[in-house]
Amino acid sequence: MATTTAPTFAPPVERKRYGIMDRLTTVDHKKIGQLYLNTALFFFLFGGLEAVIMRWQLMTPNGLRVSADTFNQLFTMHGTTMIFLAIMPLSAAFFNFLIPLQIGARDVAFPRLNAFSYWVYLFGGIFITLPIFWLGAPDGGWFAYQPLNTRQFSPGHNMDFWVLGIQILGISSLAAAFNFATTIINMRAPGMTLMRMPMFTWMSFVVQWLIILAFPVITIALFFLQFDRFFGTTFYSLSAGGDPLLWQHLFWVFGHPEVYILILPAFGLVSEVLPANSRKPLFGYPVMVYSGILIGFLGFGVWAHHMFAVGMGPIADTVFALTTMVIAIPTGVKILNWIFTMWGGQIRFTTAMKFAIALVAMFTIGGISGITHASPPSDLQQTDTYYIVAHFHYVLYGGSILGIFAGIYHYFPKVYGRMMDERLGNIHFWLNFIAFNLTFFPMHFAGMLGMPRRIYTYDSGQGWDTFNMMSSIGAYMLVVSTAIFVWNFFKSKRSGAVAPENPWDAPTLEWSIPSPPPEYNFAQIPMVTSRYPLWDLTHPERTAQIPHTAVGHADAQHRTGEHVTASGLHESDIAPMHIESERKTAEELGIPMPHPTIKPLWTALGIVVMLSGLLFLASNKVVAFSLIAVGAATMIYFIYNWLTTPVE
Amino acid sequence: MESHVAHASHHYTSTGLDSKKIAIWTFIGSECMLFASLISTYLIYKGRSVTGPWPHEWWCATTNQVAATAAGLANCPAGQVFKPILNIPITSISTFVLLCSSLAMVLALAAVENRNRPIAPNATAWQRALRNSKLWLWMTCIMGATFLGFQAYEFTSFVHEGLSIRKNLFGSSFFTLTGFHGTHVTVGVIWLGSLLAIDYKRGLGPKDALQVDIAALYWHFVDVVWIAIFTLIYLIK
Amino acid sequence: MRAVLRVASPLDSLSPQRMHLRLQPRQLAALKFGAFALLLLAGCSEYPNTTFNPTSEFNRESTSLWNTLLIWGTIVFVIVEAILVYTIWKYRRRPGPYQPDERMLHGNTTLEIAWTILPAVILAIIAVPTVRAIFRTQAEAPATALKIDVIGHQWWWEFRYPDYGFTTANEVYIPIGRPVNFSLRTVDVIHSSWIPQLGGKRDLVSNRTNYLWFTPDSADYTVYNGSCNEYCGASHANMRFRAFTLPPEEFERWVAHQRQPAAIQAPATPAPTTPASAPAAATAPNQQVAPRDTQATPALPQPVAAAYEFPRERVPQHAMPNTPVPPDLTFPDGLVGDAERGRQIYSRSACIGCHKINGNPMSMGVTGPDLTHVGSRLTIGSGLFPNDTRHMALWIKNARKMKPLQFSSMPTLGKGEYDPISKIVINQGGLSDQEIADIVAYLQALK
Amino acid sequence: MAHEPAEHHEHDTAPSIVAAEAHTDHIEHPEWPTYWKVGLFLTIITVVEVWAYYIPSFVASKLFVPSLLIMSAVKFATVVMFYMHLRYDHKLFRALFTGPLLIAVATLIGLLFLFAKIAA
Ligand code: HEA
Ligand code: HEA
Ligand code: CUA
Ligand SMILES: [Cu+2]
Repeated sequence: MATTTAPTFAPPVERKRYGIMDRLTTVDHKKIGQLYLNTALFFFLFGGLEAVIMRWQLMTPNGLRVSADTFNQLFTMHGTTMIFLAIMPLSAAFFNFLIPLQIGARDVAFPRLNAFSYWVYLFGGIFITLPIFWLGAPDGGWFAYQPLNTRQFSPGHNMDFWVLGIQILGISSLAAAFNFATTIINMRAPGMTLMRMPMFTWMSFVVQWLIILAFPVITIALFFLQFDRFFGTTFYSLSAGGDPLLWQHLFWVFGHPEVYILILPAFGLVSEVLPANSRKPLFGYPVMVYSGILIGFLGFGVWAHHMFAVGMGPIADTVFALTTMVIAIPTGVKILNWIFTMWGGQIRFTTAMKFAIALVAMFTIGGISGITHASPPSDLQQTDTYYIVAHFHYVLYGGSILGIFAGIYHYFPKVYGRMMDERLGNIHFWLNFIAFNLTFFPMHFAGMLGMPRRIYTYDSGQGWDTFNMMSSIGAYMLVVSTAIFVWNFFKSKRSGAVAPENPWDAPTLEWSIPSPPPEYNFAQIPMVTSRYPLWDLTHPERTAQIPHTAVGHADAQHRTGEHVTASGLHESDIAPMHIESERKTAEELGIPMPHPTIKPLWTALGIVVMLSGLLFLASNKVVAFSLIAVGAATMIYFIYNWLTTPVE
Repeated sequence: MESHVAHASHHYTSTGLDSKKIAIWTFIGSECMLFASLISTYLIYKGRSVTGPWPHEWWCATTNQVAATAAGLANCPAGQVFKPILNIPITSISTFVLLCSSLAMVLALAAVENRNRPIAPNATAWQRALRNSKLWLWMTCIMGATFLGFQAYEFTSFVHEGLSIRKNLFGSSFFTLTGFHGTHVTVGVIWLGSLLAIDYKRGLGPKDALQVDIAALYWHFVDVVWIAIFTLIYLIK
Repeated sequence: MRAVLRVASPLDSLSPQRMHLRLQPRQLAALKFGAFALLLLAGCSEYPNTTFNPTSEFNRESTSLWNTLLIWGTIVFVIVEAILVYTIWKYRRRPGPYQPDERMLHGNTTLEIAWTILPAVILAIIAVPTVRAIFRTQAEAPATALKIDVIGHQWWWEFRYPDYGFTTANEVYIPIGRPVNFSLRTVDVIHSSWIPQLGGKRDLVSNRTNYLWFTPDSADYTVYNGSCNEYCGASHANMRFRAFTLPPEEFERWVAHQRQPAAIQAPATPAPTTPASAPAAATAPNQQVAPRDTQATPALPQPVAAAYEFPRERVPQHAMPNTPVPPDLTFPDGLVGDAERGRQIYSRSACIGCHKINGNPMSMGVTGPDLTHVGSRLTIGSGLFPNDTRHMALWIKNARKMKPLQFSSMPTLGKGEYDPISKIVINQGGLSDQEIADIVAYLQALK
Repeated sequence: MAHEPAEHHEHDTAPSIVAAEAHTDHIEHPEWPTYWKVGLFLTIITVVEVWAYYIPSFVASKLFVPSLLIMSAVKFATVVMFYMHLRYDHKLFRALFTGPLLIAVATLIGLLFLFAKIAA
């Protein structure tokens, strides 16, 4: 049904396969995006599997299916995997694929740095995940409170993997963030003013800043822990008078912005899906932009709401309670603006649309439960219980994951040139929707009826049995629905209906070029004259009320002046807003493309090898130092090569 | 980050600015948070160590007494008295050196930017010197290295005075903070060194100004961080 | 016998309400909450750890806040979802021409301002009681408050009564109607104590001391379950405790008894694993205090109190643990131990290195739970197993297989048993089953 | 792009940075005459700071800490404005630096409050 409304443009082109070497050396943001997507989906399944094993253990009271030790590794790795290896990279997949297309660029600002980010992520992900296979995985919880994770109380290697792993993943996120922030500021097509950027690009822009400002803090907190564990410093040491709250504050200064890093990209995707399928512009675009910025900004002032039970005193509690509550306002604005985007439109219930609507409905629940523990005295009854687990799964799964599913169904045609199977999609959605609520809604009750989180076992007769049984059954259903999605994904990739440029009749630039886009994206960079350039061509009546300016032309004229030509952009490179159907190669069009290179991969590998040397510091100095030396040498050598060879 | 080979404004950009310069500024923004975390940690742990030595106070190892002056520890057995760790005169000098290196750095940049401007035949030696990018890059590197030398001296003498990174909270947070800054300076020196190499190889001209500018921004930032550290950690008791 | 009579007497089986009449007038307000509690009693037995049944002024604060939040949350939820559902229903795709609603096409300032203001108003409404409750719940504790030091250990709880100078483990007794002021510390990692029906959580933060106080004015004469809520390592899930709330004069009797040094009681009928099965007579009759070593304990009140044991019929089902014992662990039934022999064996074996028994000069350890009156306790292993001869024997023999532990905690003591942590079979210093039986007899006798 | 109703003109370019002039790569930076004055200024402040440190009475006084903070803030700002050219460069760079700096300082102050390093 999806293709029905879509005016089919060019005859579909078979998307060309590319080989392993091509994958290893690519600097094309679209291919890197796909790498991110596949890797992150794998890790999502992995994290989900860990979750399901937990649910299997908790299905009945006094369960004996997994040991305490295993369970502690499971929830630690489940949380870590889902947050750092699944959702963030899934968002990164969309940053990579969409941002350049949405702003009318031919690539990101630093293509090779982009590849580097991916490889660091991949190796970091493998590094932190491997130990679960010999049950030596991190076991300190995803926020690794101190002093529990100092050598004194966690002598094994488990948390070493966590400290180093998160450190590595931080490098990846930061490198990517500098890259995308620069790209969005600097690579926009003529006339693509900030207030014309698609909402996904906007939310991504905010997220890049959250990463740029939040990750350094966790980096430092991790360095302290790293130094404590490996070099015997005293930051979190009990005997030296270290203060466990230092870690908690540093972690949550990062941690809360982090949760908005997880949700805002999903918000962005939904803001793309809803207008396209309601055939209406996004309701109150400027407010959506400002509320996004506001959420990000306020996100830096609420961190201690994770610490209401540590005894910060009434004043701090009050301050953080109030700042936390304030965030409900911009978020609420978003929710209602989404609803009113659909109001008066003509809604087409594609699978993507269903997921988007589900996000609006489900995130609201999670948000409201969030408000209930924004109130410290009430939170004292909720913190560290399953009520919290319910809250954050409603925002993380009901928010981030549903939004990302919406994004995948919506953009699959653009990425792979084929439509996803809507029938299977429909089944996936409904099963997932029911299972999700069956899994996580009972957790509200379990929590308010006194069930602590992070317990591998609980006694019978505590009034929790029924709720846990429900959650577990729900989790099993989630496996089924997710499996259906996986099946759909691969099936459609292979044999889905061939996709036109713009199957959803959407308004933004990425839909004005073939699916999948050619390596250079835009043969001619379009001059943007409004927020919905494509609807200006296909449905003028929808955008009539929206400001249009000649800035596109003016700006382009200005650029095609002597200065720009000198800087390699010719008149022929810019053209009024248009639809590109035929695909030529970059050579035919004479568009310079960045050379593929393996250097970023080796650099990333060097870094990971170097850090993994620390693991042997205690046991075997020789191995330790040789690993560090080899890693460092590799890294330095390839960075040097990298910096001394031109991009194109 | 990206290639240093000059194709600065090769790409069409929406701001007309070069992406590398924007990137370095976002990076510097990030560094603000990095050093904010380090400095807050130092200040939070200030005065919370369970044993000495202390930054500004005298400490008696046997009685674990702390006093503002040596006189305060009159009853402390000889050899057990630890004097205040921080050495203001030395650090003041190294601070001054780092400040001067920033001056040298801007002059280096100016020299690169003006490389192609003809020098008046009657120009004084000083005016000619001002146009010599190598000279100023050298100056910057040397002063940076000098600063590092001072820091190396500082660290070793502190260790001799009984403050190691494992000794107490002060030791851990102090060495980590100043160590991070020192690492930044080291990276800066290497970076400037590579520019110097290019300058010798093919001479840095206006088309390289941007690269030098970026290195300079990094260098100055490391300098301003030290300005904050010097006041907050060394001077304020 | 007096003790037994009193325990059985109707006076004490009174519902909390009656007792309120003996409380200060300010407590009268609590009456209706007591009634509320009664109404919920059924619910309570079904949901023993519910947070919806406040039994202290502290919890009434948080519960009333919760109610406010729940009401407003529900209102918001209903409104938002209603608009959402209506919208997607009304504007679902229908055949026929489509012309977008002009007024709603790309935004509507008045509406957007409206739904910026409304949430702000709602938030203001919930912010006011929030702030008030924050300051109320963190006010100074009254001087009259009963002081209890809570000390967290991986993975058990130590409770000290500084006013009375004695220590218990994993079982805290609280007089109904009197403010209790907990000061919370930990000797290792962070823990968090929580008795859902009595008060909110407060973390036990390393290198810090936290405070939490409340008045269980409408608590029942019963046992509540408590738990550790901050992840603290392998046995975080097994770090449970019990809170006994009892009428003040009963509390005084318990205190008087706890202050006395341990004395071997006439062997009691083995503590039943199921409540209400044993008669209250479980407490030993005509118990005499050994006049020797009243050493550390402060002067005793007159008259010397009889051994006190919490009335079994008041121990609810949910307070009795059902943790399964690993099937491979065995202890020969019918092996009768001798308390006196047990005392000697205990006093010369590893036990004394960690445990303290007031009245046994050999047993001065401090790293493990205080065992002075261990015989009178309801559970062992930090609320994990019922305190009966069988479980205690199994525990002494194979603690490390009954609960995930660590090097520094309760070792495997059974001779020839495999220790899963040190990964060796215990021979030297290992105890035979008979020796264990004797020790159990001794400990069980320490009422 | 058919319609360009005049009334909408430039309606939405609020925080647009496209309007920026393109030739920013060649903006004029100051020269030696400015730079040596700045250097001198910085040196003087540093001298004053250290000097203040050695006056016990002043160190004891309430003014000590604030005055030192102000002095170093001035130094900080001077370097950033003149040596890092924020005074002359594109306004975008100013935003890119001051935004994060403010958040960083706010976080630092917040943490010091939370650890009772500043009287709350
Ligand atoms: C996607 C991630 C995400 C998001 C978006 C949020 C959003 C919010 N979170 Fe959540 N949170 C987490 C992820 C997230 N959280 C995680 C992972 C944890 C646990 C970490 C751990 O301990 O492991 C956590 C924990 C957590 C805590 C600590 C609980 C505890 O441990 O004791 C608190 C306390 O204040 C909190 C509050 C909030 C609030 C107020 C919001 C707000 O942003 C929500 C705002 C949205 C709405 C309110 C709904 C829409 C608004 C309207 C319809 C307008 C009208 C509404 C009102 C007037 C109420 N969260
Ligand atoms: C975005 C983040 C995210 C997501 C999506 C999820 C998804 C799920 N989570 Fe959770 N969770 C967290 C983030 C997330 N979680 C975090 C941060 C914590 C805190 C950790 C901590 O305390 O440290 C946590 C903790 C947590 C707990 C509490 C553990 C404890 O405190 O003891 C539980 C318990 O039930 C749970 C369950 C689940 C379940 C059932 C899912 C399900 O939705 C999973 C659904 C996914 C799948 C079912 C995929 C698997 C499918 C297959 C394997 C099919 C394979 C088929 C093919 C390969 C063809 N999670
Ligand atoms: Cu103690 Cu969890
Ligand atoms: Cu939060």
